[in-house]
Amino acid sequence: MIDLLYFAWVRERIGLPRERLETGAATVADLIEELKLREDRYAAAFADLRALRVAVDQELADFDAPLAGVRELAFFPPMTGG
Amino acid sequence: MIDLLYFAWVRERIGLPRERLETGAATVADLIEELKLREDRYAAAFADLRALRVAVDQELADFDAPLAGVRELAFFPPMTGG
Amino acid sequence: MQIRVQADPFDYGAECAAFAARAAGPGSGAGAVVTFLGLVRDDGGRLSRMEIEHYPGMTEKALSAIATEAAGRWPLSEVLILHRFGPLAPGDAIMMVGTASRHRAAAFQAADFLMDYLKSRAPFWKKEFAADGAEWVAAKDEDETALGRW
Amino acid sequence: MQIRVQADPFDYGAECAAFAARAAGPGSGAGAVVTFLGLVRDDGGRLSRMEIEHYPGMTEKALSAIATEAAGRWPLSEVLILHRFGPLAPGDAIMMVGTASRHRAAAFQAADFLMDYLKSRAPFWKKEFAADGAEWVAAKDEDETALGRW
Repeated sequence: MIDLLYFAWVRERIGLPRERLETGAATVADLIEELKLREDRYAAAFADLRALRVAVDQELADFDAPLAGVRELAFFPPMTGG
Repeated sequence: MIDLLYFAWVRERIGLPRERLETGAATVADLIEELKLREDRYAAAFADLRALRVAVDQELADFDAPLAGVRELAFFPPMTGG
Repeated sequence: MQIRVQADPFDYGAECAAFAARAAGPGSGAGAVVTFLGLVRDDGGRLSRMEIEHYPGMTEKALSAIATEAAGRWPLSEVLILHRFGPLAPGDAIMMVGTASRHRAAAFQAADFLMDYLKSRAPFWKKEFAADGAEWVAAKDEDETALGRW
Repeated sequence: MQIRVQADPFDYGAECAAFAARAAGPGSGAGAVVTFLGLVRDDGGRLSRMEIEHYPGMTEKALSAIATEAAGRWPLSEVLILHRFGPLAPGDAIMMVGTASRHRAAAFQAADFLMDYLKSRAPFWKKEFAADGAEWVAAKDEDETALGRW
């Protein structure tokens, strides 16, 4: 089981802030492909990966990061703090 | 008549913070030569002009600045504010 | 080092005083303190309010990592990062950073560095609400480019 | 724009609060406030006290000219320069500057500029008193060189 968290417009497009998922995906990118096939709202949220960032267990990561042992995955747009 | 002001170690070497002077010197440099001939303490204060700065009527100036119409002349070392 | 993430407003003057007191205590050797305060711009009256979302847990980690990186690059006697989330109005204080060092170049550079990293590496997202609608603030390419300075 | 030259101590926190209030009022468009605070370093306990001499009349003019120059180079909604003179002890606040602008790059650069110019172009002289004697602080070549940055 993996916790998926969504922030900002990713959260709004998917329609919820978090969910738990059972997945056999090997990498973040594989999981995204799996989600996109599930429902249109995921396809809309993940349409352009260049507009997205991913954090693996609360650390920024690349889309090819492996999922083995990962507990928490977060998707969000580029950050705009400060 | 011109007011001469001295600050920091220039004031200490000359032994007073200000004085009034009647001078026929045409430039700051000429006045300095006049003062150096007057007494040793002026010669000591003005020994190395590279270590000195001059303000003419409260504006930083060069040693060749003319004295015509000048009311206040100040001599001091490079500034160390901040 | 102090990292704070909060919904509540903060008192900028009191934070500055407390930061300087911590930063410049006896034996600190501190000669220079820099603070930066970020405010919600009113954008010529266009903006009615702002909402800041963040990623609890990761935010604190990211800010600590940024502050630790700064303290490794410059000899800082103290560092502060304070960032708000939730609803904000034009003119409200969003965040502040503080740096203290022996010399001013280090304090200035470290504060500038903290801001550059905070902008692109801490999980905050701003949503602006105006009369003509609401919009997530887009990250600027220049913010990412700015990281290359360090 | 506020220029103050005084012998009395100042309350850094209160000055920061007042500066931000002036700088970020309605319609100012200010999004970024930077303050710099300069303190007397204790120099590992060597320094017992400091005395700052200045040139009344010229000091205020020079500081106003520096602040005006900064306001001409960057779009600043507010500028503060506050500098003390007279006797000071280790840890005491010597001076502060404040800058406010729409964006942070302008506020940071203007504060840095003010400090560079204030250091070499405002008529202040520091004398340090230590157990082994008193000495006028020498200007550093790098302070003069720093002006070339702008």
